[in-house]
Amino acid sequence: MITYIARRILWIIPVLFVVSVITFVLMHAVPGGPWDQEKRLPASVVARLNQEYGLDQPLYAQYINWATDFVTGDLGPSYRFQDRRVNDIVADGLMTTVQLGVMAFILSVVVGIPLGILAALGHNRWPDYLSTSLSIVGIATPSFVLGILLIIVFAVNLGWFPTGGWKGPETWVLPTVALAGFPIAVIARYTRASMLEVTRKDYIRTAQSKGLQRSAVVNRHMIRNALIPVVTILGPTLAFLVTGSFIIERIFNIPGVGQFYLNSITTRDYSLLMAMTMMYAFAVAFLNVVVDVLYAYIDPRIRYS
Amino acid sequence: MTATAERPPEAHVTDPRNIVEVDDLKVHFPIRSGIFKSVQGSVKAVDGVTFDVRRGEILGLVGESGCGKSTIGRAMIRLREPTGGHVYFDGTDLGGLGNEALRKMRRRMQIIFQDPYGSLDPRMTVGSIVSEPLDTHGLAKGQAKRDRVAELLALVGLDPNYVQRYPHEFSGGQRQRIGVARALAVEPEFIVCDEPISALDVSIQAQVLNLLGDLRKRLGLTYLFVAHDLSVVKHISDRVAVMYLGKIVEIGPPDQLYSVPGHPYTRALLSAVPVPDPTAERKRKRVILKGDVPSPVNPPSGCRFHTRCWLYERLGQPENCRTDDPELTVLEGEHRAACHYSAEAQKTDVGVAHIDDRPVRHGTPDAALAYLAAEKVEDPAAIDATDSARLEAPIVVEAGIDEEDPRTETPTA
Amino acid sequence: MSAAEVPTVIELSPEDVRREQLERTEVRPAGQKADVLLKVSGLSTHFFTPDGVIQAVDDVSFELGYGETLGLVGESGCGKSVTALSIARLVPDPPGQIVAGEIVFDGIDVLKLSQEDVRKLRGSEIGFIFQDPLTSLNPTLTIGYQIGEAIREHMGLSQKAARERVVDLLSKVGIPRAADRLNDYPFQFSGGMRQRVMIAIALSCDPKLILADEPTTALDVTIQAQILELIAKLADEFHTAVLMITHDLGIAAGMCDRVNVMYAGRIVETATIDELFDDPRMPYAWGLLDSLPRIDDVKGERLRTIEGLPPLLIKPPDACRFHPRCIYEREICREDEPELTRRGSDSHYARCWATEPDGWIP
Amino acid sequence: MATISRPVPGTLVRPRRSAGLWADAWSRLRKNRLALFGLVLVSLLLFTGIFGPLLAPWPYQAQDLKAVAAAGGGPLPPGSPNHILGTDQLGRDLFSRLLDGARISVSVAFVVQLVILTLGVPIGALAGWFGGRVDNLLMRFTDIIYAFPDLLFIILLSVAFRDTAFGQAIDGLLMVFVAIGITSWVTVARLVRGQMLALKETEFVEAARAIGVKDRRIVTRHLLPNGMGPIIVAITLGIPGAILAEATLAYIGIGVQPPRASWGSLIAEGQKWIRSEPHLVTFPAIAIALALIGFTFLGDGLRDALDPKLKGKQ
Repeated sequence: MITYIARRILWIIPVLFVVSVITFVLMHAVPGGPWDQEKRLPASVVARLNQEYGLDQPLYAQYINWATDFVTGDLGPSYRFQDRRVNDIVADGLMTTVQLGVMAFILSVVVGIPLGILAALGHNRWPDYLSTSLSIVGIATPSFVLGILLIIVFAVNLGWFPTGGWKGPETWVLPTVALAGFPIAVIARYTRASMLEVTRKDYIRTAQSKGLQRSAVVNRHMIRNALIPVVTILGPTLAFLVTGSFIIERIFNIPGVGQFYLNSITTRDYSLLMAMTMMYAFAVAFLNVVVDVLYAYIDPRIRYS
Repeated sequence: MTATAERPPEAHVTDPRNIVEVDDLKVHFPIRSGIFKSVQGSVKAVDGVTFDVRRGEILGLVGESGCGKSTIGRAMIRLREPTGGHVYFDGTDLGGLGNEALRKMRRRMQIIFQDPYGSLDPRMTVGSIVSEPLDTHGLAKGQAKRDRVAELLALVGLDPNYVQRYPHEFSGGQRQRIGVARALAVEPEFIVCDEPISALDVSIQAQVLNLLGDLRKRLGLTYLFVAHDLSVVKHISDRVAVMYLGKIVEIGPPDQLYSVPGHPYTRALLSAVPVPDPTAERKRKRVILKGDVPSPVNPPSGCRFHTRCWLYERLGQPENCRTDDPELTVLEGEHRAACHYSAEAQKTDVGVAHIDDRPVRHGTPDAALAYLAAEKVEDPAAIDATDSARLEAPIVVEAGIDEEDPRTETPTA
Repeated sequence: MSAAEVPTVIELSPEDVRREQLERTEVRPAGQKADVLLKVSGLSTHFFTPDGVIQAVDDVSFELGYGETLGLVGESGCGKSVTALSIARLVPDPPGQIVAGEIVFDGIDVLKLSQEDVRKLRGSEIGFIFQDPLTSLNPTLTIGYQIGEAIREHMGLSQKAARERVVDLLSKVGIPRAADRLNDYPFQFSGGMRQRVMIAIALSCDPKLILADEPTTALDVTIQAQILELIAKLADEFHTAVLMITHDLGIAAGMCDRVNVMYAGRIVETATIDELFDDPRMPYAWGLLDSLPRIDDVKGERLRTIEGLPPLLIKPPDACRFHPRCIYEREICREDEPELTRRGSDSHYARCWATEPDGWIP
Repeated sequence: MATISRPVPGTLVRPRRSAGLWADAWSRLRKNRLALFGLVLVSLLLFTGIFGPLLAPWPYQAQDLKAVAAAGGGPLPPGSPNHILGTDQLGRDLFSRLLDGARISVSVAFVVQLVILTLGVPIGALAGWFGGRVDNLLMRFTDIIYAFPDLLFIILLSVAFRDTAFGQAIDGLLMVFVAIGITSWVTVARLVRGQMLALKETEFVEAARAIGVKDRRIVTRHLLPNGMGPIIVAITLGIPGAILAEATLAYIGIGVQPPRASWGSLIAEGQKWIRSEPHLVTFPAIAIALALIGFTFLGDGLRDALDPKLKGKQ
């Protein structure tokens, strides 16, 4: 088990390396640079800036410079916001984005899994239909649409929540719900299917043959086994929450890091873009490891092999 | 064979009476684990096995699951690559054949599988399944191919009108017949029957067993009959080999092997088989082996059976059982066993006692047989490959392979 | 019992009504009442599928005495497993439903019990051993937990006492170092050991009856011998009755006192084990016995087989269900279904026109 | 012609003649009402995507300025004369623009799945068939692609390449399609690989090898047809993701450029008018929802209909 975790964690390093190389090369391969802005700068100025930021060096040297800095924790200067370091920009928004992601994740698990379980237990009766309808709505509504709808109904019409910002619990509700809508639906559907699958297993018949109460059969025998496959989709769910949050940040005017990503691409803010990409890639890779470890924790067959 | 010409001549001299010779065959499967997925050991599925299969015989191969019997069967027709040793088919070292030569060789050796569900492609019609070997080796085309497919289906006792149907429309026994027809399509000389009846129901097992016996008589086939059921193997085989943990521990003609087994494992197996006879069941002397079969990754030292051997215990745990791996040695004639104490094993009556006083054969009572004879009702046991009248009676093949019938274009379309 | 007393979903045909009117007491000799642990009469369990009604078990009656081992023998799909599941009312519903019959277990009419009362019966009075010990054990719970579960549920023992009982059971079923293995998971055991765990679960509350559904089919012969011996030994020790469901006549011969042979949802012959083997009275039973290759066979002999396939239970054959495969059949076999009638002794009954006293095969 | 055994009396297991597994699957699908509903929605989408311009009362970019001016300068509400679903503030007919959006969504569905098929199926098949090092390499590569946050990678690709020669040679929209395809083929490659690995071990493939069937024929004749079901399901269920990704990108202004209309960009434009003219958001949102529901239901239905677990058992 420990070798397994070690292997998975070690594997993140080459993944990040390849991701960084690909992004770095892609970014530099395309025309344009950080200095191409509304007004054209004189060539001499561009040359001076390039020299100052080391952009006149060969690509591999630039990469090595960047990588050395990255490993030591220096994300470099921002090209766009010339008075700020990328570290500061990231530090400002990161916690907000993480908080949004974590809250949405908890919400999708806490709502999605019980919804799926209820649907399976009330198979082909009203709990099933209710839960299935809810998840259809969740799947069919893109997060930006859900965000807009939530703002219109609950912020504008009902006035229960503010339309945006990130200044306290009442501002957190709508963005979290908007971000969690889709994952809730996916998790609920998956849990339902998994529960129905488990219902047909031989060991459930064994549990029934022992004369256990229905609640014991459901709680101890069905749910735990049904959740094993559900854990596998938590990885993609987390990835969705991580990458999907920027659009919610945009709609709700949340000062997270997501907004910088799009900007950094269009403005060729190399160091900021690299920092953002690495952060996202690390988050996705690391969360996948966490999910796999969780998987092993739930399923003893993996834990012990 | 051109492929063999490229290789240095082999020291091995083959006996023309043998169709297959297996020489010190080993098949190991690597196990990978750890941080870098390195090879940590290997499952020694087959670990140094030597035997021959004579032309025209049925060699039964018995053993419990995981003993390597199916792996041997597959390695003998090179569906598994051996880790060591050689398989000579009609004098040719199969290991030395290139792809094309091996492909050609496949016309001469075939396999029938255990699982009647998994061994037929669910997306192909029966016609395409049976004609695939014909296409592969260019044996027949057009009408000739359709005739041949119909003939093969009739041969295994299936209605030739079923060519357009899919495997899932058939029962297990019928599917197994389709598998037999496919194997027979290339007119092979040697067939590996890998537990061909163990997935079938009792009454169907007998049908397929009879079919295999009849076909062998009629077509002069040679079988390696792999099974875990000792009674089935005894019923059909000319010689029987018993496997334990990757090794052959005893081999010989069934009369000797079943009445005076020279290996304590064979005796234990015999004593474990439930006999459909309450009197014999009550009388028999049994040994019940302790524990499970050890892992083929780290087989026990010396004799592999000594960890579970009742004779080893009875003889006071002799040291050479733990240190020396016994070779197959001749007991009498063709009967060989790999046990240091086979003489002691043969002296006991463990496991075989029930055979002695069995004069009665249960089943259809005499009155019923007399009734059948008087009424001239066909008795299923009377149908035989040697029944010439039956052999000559043609099967009337109706629509389905008729050229003029619009419903049937090429079955392989 | 009249048709009105049982929850029927299908309408009874005149033929069914006629069958209902037959006296059940004739089927079984009188005077065994006190010893009868389980009495199944006229049990019919059907599955209502989109393709039609599968009559998996149809009008099955038998009795099982205290401490007796009764065999239920037949090929796959003949309804033997469904019979066992019906006794504990474990037939999956939907699509399965017990549509008729009466099951009296230890004086209790099982089919009249509430769900809650049947639950209390299961595990405590009736234990189950299933065919595949790998899939029948929960992969994510320790075996100690899985054995202890029923004990805590039914016997109300303390955590500690329950644990002791589990260790005791595990050593009884022959698991070495039982106390150390409580926290192991099923996948850490071999097939034979898993089946021992299943037996421990079945025995955990000293049941009066164990329903063993092909308990050794998934195991190797040497392991099968271990398990069969264990079941026989423990059944004796605990004075537990066993309903042994198997397709293997050899196992029945070695384990059972009496046997019921099932075909296409019906019991076609019931006899003591010796009667069945020495003087079977039903062509299907002859065929089964004939088609077994035997260790004492003369080599090269053809086996006498039963031709054809077992029927689909969506539309079983009319009259005698075996007649399409029977080489002894006559017109009456196609027209009228024979009853289980007495042959030779009080314990031997068969369902066949040909072997009736006035039949064409004496 | 000689025979040994007589044809086995007794019936086939299935009394009715069936025309093969595809026909079986179709008959199962037909019984599934949700799947049929999905099929209807998908057909509707395909139809409007292909024949949209013929059905549209107006060209998608045409501005009915007179009508807008008459209505006071704002968007027309639904039910206006000549504009069944109303117009935007530039007087462009919403219904016609939705039809254009359908065309874009259909193209996403097709182009992306085409990329996935051409990349994912062969690569997965190769890895599964050859195993060993090829397989290892591919699997490590897919691990890396998995680690790319896909939506961001799509943005990076489509924005970064917008200004290159390649990006200008092809439509910006096509660039988005290709980018979505590049990030999503790995799922199918993994699936195909898994299918291959499983099928390679089946006895019917072993039987084919024993007969001497050539590798290429085994792949085309046995492996691919049998692996087809799950691939079709994965592709169908992958389409909603692609449509959603395109709509999301269009919403933030990447990909489709005005005056063309994607459902995502329609929502972005309509958002400004949401208080007075909510239909500018709700109609495109309903269109997206129907498309997503259609493919999801159809995919679910296909999965049930093609589920190999139901096969072989009665």
